[in-house]
Amino acid sequence: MIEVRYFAWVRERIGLSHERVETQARTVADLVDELKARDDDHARAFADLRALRVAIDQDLSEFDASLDGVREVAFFPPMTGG
Amino acid sequence: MIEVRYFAWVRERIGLSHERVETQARTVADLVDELKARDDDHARAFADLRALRVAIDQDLSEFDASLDGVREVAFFPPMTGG
Amino acid sequence: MLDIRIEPMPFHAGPELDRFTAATAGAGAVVSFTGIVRDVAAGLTAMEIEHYPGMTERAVTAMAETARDRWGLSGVLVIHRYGILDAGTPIMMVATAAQHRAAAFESAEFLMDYLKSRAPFWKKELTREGAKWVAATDEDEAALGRW
Amino acid sequence: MLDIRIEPMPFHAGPELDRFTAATAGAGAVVSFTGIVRDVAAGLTAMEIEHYPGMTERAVTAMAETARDRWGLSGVLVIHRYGILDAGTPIMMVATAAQHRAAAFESAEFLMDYLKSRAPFWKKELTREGAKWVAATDEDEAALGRW
Repeated sequence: MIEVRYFAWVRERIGLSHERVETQARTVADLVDELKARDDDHARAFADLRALRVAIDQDLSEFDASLDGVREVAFFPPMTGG
Repeated sequence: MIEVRYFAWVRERIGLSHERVETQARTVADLVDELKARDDDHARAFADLRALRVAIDQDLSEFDASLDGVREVAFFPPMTGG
Repeated sequence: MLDIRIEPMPFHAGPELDRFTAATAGAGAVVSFTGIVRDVAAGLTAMEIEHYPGMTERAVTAMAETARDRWGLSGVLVIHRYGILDAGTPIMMVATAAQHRAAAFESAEFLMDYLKSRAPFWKKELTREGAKWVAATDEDEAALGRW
Repeated sequence: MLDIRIEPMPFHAGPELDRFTAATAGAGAVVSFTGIVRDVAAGLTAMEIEHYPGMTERAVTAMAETARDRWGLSGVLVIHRYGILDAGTPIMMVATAAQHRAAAFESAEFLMDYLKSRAPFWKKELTREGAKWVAATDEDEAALGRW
């Protein structure tokens, strides 16, 4: 089970701020493929991965990173703080 | 008549903060030569011009600058504000 | 001394600067940056800032520790608000204290550059016409190259 | 908005920052620098700052105008004290207000670099062993090359 979290327009497009996902995905990219298959909202949110960033267990990471032992994955657009 | 002003260790070495000088000097360097001839304190203060800065009528200037029409000349070490 | 606060409430930059300066006694140079909600878009009424609770604190604390160690700072202050912020109110503040001015300036700019692009905050402009997420800029990403 | 003050009295950086920020409403970025008398020399008890009345105001105002025009600032604040300053008290403060952070940071650093080497102030350290004029550094002179 992985806790998947969404922020900013990713959250709005999917219509969820988080969901618990039962998955055997080995990498973030594999997880994205599973999520895209869920429904049109997920498919649209993940249509262009270059527009997205990912954090694994609250550290910035990459789409080819392993999900081994991971508890939380978050997807969001590039940050715009400050 | 030119008002000559001294600051920081130049003032301390000469023992005056300002003096009015009757001079026909055409440049700052000429004026410095006249001042050095006044006494040992002046001579010591002006011994190394590289250690000094000059302002003419309250603008930073150079030792070869003309004194034509000048009312006030100031000598001081490099500034250390801020 | 690290003071990291991620919070919704408005803050007052002046008293924060004084408190920070007192807490870093011995430093010769204190630099502060305050970011304020501007009336950028025509009819901007407010800014909404979303953040990633937990990760934000981790990421900002890591940035502050990196700055402290790299520039030998005696203190770092970061306040960053989230939620709905009215135009004209402060969004965030960074302050750094060091022996000399170059370290204080550089570390404050480093923190700002990293906060802009690596801390999990997202800004949305609320105007009379509707809401719009602020896009990240190439300039902000490029600014990281300096460090 | 230019606020240039060359004065002997202590000032309070926090209220000055708040006043400056209020007076430059509309700016998105405010940077401040505060310089504080450090206990640099062993047994430093105070710092004495001599200045050139008249020329100081002229020179600092010219620097502030240059910074305002070059970076399109909505405001510049410079406070610089003279006379005998106790250790731990502020020596001087610069603040700049701009639309964006790069302009606010750069202009504040420009002003600091120029104040250090081109404004007619001279610092003397007063210690238990006696008084000593602070020497200008090559670094401070070199810093001007950036601008």
